Amino acid sequence: MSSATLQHAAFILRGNPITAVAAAGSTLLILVGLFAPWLAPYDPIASDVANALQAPSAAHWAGTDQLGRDVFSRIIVATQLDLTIALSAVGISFVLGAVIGALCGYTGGRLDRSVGRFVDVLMAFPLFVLAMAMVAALGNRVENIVIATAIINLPFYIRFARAEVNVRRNLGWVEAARASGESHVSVVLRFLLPNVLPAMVVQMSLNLGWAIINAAGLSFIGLGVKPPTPEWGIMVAEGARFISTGKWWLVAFPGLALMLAVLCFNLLGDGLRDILDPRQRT
Amino acid sequence: MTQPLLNIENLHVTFSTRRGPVEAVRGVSLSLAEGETLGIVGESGSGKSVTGFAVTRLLESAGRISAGRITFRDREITKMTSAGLREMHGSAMAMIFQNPRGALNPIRAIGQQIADAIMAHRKISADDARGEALELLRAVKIRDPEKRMAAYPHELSGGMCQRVMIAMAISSNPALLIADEPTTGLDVTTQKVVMDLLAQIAADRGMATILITHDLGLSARYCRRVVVMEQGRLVEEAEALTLFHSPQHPYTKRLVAASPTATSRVEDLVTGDENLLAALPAAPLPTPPHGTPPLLEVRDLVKRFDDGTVGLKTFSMVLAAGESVGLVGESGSGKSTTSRMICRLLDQSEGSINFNGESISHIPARDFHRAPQRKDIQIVFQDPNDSLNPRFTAFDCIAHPLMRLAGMRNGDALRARVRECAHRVGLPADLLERFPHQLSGGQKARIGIARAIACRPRLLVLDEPTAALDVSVQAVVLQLLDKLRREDGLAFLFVSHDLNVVRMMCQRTIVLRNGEIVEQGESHALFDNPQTDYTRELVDAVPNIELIEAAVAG
Amino acid sequence: MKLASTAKRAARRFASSLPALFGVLVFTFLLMRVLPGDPAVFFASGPNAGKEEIETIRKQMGLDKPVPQQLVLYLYDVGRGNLGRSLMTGQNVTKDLKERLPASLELTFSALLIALVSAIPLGILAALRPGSLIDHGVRLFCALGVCVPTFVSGLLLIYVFYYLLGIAPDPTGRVDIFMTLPPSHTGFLLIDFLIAGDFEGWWAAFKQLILPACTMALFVIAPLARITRASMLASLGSDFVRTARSVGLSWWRIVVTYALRNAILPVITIAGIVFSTMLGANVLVEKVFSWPGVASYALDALLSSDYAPVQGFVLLMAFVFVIVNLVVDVLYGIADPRISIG
Amino acid sequence: MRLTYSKQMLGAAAALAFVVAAGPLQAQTRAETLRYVTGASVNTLDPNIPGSTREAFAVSLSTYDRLVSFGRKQLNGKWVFDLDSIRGELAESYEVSPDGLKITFKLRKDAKFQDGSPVTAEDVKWSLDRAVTAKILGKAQLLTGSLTDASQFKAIDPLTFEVTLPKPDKLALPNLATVYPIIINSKLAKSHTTEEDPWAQAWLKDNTAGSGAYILESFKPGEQVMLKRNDDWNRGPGGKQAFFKRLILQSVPEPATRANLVEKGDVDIVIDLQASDAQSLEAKGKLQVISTPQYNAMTFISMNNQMPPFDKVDVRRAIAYALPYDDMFKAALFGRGELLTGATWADGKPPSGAFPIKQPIKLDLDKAKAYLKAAGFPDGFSTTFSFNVGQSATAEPMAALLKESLGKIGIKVDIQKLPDAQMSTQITEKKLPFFTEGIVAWLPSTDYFYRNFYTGNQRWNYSSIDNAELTSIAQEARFEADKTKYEADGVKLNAINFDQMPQVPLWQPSQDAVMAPSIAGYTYQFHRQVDYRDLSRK
Repeated sequence: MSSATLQHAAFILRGNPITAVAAAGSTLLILVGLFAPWLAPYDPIASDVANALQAPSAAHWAGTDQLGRDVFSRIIVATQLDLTIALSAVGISFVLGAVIGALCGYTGGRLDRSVGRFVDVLMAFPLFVLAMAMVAALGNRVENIVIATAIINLPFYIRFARAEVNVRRNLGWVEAARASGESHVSVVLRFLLPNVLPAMVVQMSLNLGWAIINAAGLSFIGLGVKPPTPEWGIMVAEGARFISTGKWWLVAFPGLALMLAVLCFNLLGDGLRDILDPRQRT
Repeated sequence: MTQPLLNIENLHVTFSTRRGPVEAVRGVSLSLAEGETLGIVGESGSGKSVTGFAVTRLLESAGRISAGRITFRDREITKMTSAGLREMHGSAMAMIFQNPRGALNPIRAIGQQIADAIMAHRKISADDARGEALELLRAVKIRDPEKRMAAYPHELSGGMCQRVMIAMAISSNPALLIADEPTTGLDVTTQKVVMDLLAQIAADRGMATILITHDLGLSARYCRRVVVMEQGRLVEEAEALTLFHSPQHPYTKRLVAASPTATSRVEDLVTGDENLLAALPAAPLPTPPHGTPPLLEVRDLVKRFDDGTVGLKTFSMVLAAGESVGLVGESGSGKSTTSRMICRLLDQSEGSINFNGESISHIPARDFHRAPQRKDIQIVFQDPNDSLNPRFTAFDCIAHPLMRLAGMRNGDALRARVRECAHRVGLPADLLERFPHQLSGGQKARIGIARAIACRPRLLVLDEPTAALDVSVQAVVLQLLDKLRREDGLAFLFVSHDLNVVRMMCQRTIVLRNGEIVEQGESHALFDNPQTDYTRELVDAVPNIELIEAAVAG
Repeated sequence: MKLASTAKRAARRFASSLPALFGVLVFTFLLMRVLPGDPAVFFASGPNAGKEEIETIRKQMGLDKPVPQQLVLYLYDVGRGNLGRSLMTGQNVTKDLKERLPASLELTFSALLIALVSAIPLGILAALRPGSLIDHGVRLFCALGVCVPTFVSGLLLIYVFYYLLGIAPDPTGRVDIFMTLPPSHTGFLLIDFLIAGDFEGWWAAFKQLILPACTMALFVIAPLARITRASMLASLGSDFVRTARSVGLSWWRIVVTYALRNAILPVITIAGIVFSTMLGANVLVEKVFSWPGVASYALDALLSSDYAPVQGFVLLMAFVFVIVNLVVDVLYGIADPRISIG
Repeated sequence: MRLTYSKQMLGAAAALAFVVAAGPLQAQTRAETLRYVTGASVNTLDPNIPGSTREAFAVSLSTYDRLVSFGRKQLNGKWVFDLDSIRGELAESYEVSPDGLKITFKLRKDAKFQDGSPVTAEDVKWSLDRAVTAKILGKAQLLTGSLTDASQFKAIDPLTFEVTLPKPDKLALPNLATVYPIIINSKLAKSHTTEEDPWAQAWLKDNTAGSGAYILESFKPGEQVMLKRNDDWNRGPGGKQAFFKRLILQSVPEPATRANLVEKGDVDIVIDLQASDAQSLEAKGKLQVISTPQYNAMTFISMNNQMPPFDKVDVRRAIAYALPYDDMFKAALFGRGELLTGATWADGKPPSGAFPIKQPIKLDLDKAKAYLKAAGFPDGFSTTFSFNVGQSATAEPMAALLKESLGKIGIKVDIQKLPDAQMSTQITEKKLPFFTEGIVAWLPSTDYFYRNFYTGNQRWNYSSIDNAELTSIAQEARFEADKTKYEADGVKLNAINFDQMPQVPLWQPSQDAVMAPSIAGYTYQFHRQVDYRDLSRK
């Protein structure tokens, strides 16, 4: 990041308080995720059936669940897992998609066509059902949720990177790099990719929220992470069963956490896009 | 003629940017009589286009008129409401823009667009409007106007689009036409046709015209009076010929000197102390010892693309060490394709390229980065904005080939070498840490050249190296290039569409058209006495001051 | 001539998507075989099912043959339009899907319509005043829409509008159970009721549809509004809009005829993508609202390792995806004269 | 919604100068209609088709008749089916020969199929032949009552039908009252047979050919079924027809929505609610909640007795003493049901020969540790505990508590949530070491439970226990006619079971039937579904 970019970012943030708040929120989330075990007031998996389903109180800020576990602590600790799932899923598709897409966009030809076919096949799938099927086939472990989420995201990253590289492949500085003795591969990896990354980071940030929602959806149909691990989606899905019985805190608080996280990532992505979009630069 | 058609008094235009307000026009005063033609000439950033947009109140949202008064006939434009402006646009004054294709709605038939413009000012039926649109297409000399009515912009050439734009602009008979760089980006032959048409229509209909351009020659040819702008100020105003023969303001003097004409010499482009070539002896034409092979020998080069189109039908040439050869042609002639194949950035379909007696055409472009000849053949790219990696500093850009091709490692030696290169191209050392977007166009062009000469190549391919630069910057860069050539004995393959530049810079010239060589020969002879119609047409289309003088005198 | 070229392009596009369909078919088939559940065992889990019964089902499903042979048989069947039999409903999958697809389509179309009707004006408003309060408001609204999982928003809508307020009808399918169904022409209840001239029925079906459609729409307003805003901004800042202003066209004509018509092109593309994504992704909405659509059908089948319906569903979705892309292409071809050249 | 709608209509009608026609008429129709929602759906009209759901069974009970049916009795003030009282349905009377080898049925003279043709012994013969011959579910069930071959069935005359048994079997007659041996209109069915399908399985899946209390109106597999009353049917208690003129059965997968529907009065009766919803609806007191412990069912935690470390009996015992039964019961079922632990057996002997029986086990970590030490695992071990997705609502909290509690004696548990099909596959392949499941016996006698769930290398022997003594006693008890001896066998079986602890019984969950206050006649049935013929509106 050059100082001019930072300056531009500062300019955008000033004119865009929402993005600033979102950036702060995202940072806070990541901090909470990192220090969750120390922040949680109670053991998130210690049961206390005698105190099950207590409404929020001074002792339990977000009430207790069916097993008397402290909902607030579970939400805090869940941050870690949810962020891990979202970040690693998006990270995998980001890295793979960027490399594959960039190579295709640069070389064109047979590689591009065959990858294009593969992407077509993936895109033609009903994606959520594909994710479900993969988790069901591989078993509902965190790794598999991550893999499934990553795979259904992959086509978008490939296409995105491909398009971004494609418009740049004939620019002067790319040819100049070739004339300066770079091979095609290193032109793609060392020259084109770094230039495409900022735009893809925006995509990533928007995608993080989606990945969290997707994992929550999988939890809802019973293909989420294993109990008793706290995870927002599962907590919301379980809490949803108690809506009609008036135990609102079970769905409200984890739902709020999930919403805020997704909201932060989305708004941040939106804001980042503004910062990076050359059209918005004056 | 008691009252001028347009009067601008002390106009100031301010843009708000993230670095605060920037004044683009600072106190311009002008007036224009009915039916008069006025040229506004200036380089980028001079405020000439902003002045034009301020007159029509079509400034983009970040810009506003911060002071001054513009009156059109007796109405004060600066105080008009948006309804008043709408009524005035098209009927009282109209604009013609750069990039005609982009200026037309891509998904609306052109006849319909003209009819829209007509109906915006008169209550007539759609059929009548279309009838008038058809007449207008005839007036701008579009062939088959009935058929073209339903055409979309993408189906027309750039020149055609500009004619449609002219038709739209004159559809409600405005008293003033403002043409903002109307022919920039068009081929030189098209440029002439469009400008002739515009001049004729304006004369026939008694419309006053303001021609905003960076091209002194163009303004001289089509305008009686010319004003010169620099950094938002109007520095000189005079009759066109007077301006050229006895420019008063130092800036105008520089500008006139820097504009290449048919007779200019590269040594004269820059006046005063900045002249790089003043102290340098004239270049001795290299005479290679008998029996040594030419530096570059190209035989029967052909390029066919995957989609079946032919980029180059056949091409042969010879280039001696230290020689400079120009490659001239309009867009689509195949000149860029040729230069890239010679640079080994693109594989040829057929033919051979020998460099220094050795074949390089058998090495595929994919592997050429490992070939020993890589550092001997370098290229300078057209658009300085695109030719530098946005994530590299100037230093990185220049150091990159040194590290890759000369095997230098990060260290003092590298730093010294980069500084030396920067110095040779006249780039101040304190700019080396900057990123491209923090540098001016001329500075970027210098970095591009420094990068190309860093490894001391023997052949430099110059792909329209100055096309995107202002004339005064172009002058300096051309001098720089010539100086480097003389000092290092470099050979140039100079690709350009600008005949005057090629004439100055190259001993020999090759004219390409549709992938074939039309004519080649010693530059001066070729341009003074073209052998083919095509070359003649090209030469005639260049708006040269000498020819205008001749016309005026005759 | 224009139509002919569009049709030709559509045909070519369709032909080029056939390999993708084939890929989907084979991939799904293999994926289902990787599922660790044995459908025969599952469906034999009646209170007294034994080994013999499991074998019977296995044979009935063709599971006793080696996988490659199963694949060939399956492809042969699919080629003849036979997607196999669902153990879950005991019906032919083709029949099941045919019965349920209109429900999913009707829901998705309505959701898309709601989303478009709200997203496009929002996007335009935001683009007309970039950086203003309206712009930020639209952005926040959209972001809020996508940050609530559909199953949560669905359950909340039911809780509020059905349980608490009693405005909405019970969330048990496509139409009030006491309503007489109209004769089926299109399978779309709203249309069929109209054809039958039964407005009370139409109203009942409409009320039933509105909550799930809104739930789905809420989730897709954001991408649509975002693309509308972006392309509208680009359009409004484009040279041809400046030209339009320079010849004095009216505000309305500039915004609608010039800017919006150009800006709508990318919106069409995104709407196509959104539609096919929604159709496959409304599993959760269909579940929550007991909507008898194809997605919830596939979900149930998946959880019980009932291969045929899942395979059929995925194939159908891929097919719809291809068709939607075709439609988008054709629309694009009609809306954008530049396309037909290529 | 329907109700509120009608109310609005009424209001509007009143305001508009008493236009009376529409509103009341509609309201009356609604009163004579029973609307019932379930989580799963009806997938076939013939209960014999492999893969039939319980909801499909319930429908077949109303569309078809059987020869006989169970009576009902009161258990703790609630009506439940009575295995010991069997009354005629299509049979006017039946008679068991003194040697117990022949059962003779006299058919009703007035019984007619829904197409108007009379029910004859030939139809009965064809139907029962089908049940034991065709590859359908009935076959495995009827086997448990020694009904295995078509030669056992004989039509003596049009109204007399005879069943011959190889051995006296007390489960033969009850088997004929179960879901599968429906009596089919054989003439109608035969007209839809094909070469590959001699028993018209394909046709009967989507069509009915019965004599039952309700006639099929419409059937959308996976969505809904509508039935209308068969006015000619007179085989209800006291020779009456069914009460409701119309039945509407719909599938609503979301349990919370089912609770909302019944609470709002849009639905008349629901049985498969979540425990929490049932509890809250009961607490609100607006609806009738009839909660019957499923006395023919049981939920347990099973250990694979052939797989280390659960092959050691002390490990199994350690587990049995390490589980927090009360907490699990409360968290998973909200206390709705009957715990099967926490009993005290005087002098360590089973107090009865009935099954399922309350076990004398309770949470006692010291005892658990001692057993673990005895088994050679003083520091515990690691294992995986599985349950299926469909049971998450109860199994998940239970599993979490189990994990926590076993952690205290050093057993590390990894919880695995499996989609239903995967779970059943792995159970059948005996690959799961440690899991929870539930069983139900239609004909809940002690030997039936032990034979089916604790013997042999077959799917239903969840714990894979292989105990020769238990097996032989259970087999003997099957044909034991003497009640005292049978009881003694039962006590012995219970003792072995407790000693070996192949699986830990947890509880019998309640069947919570939540219904509008106006609904009467609900009876808990062996198939754990509502028998619509029982219900009426007050």
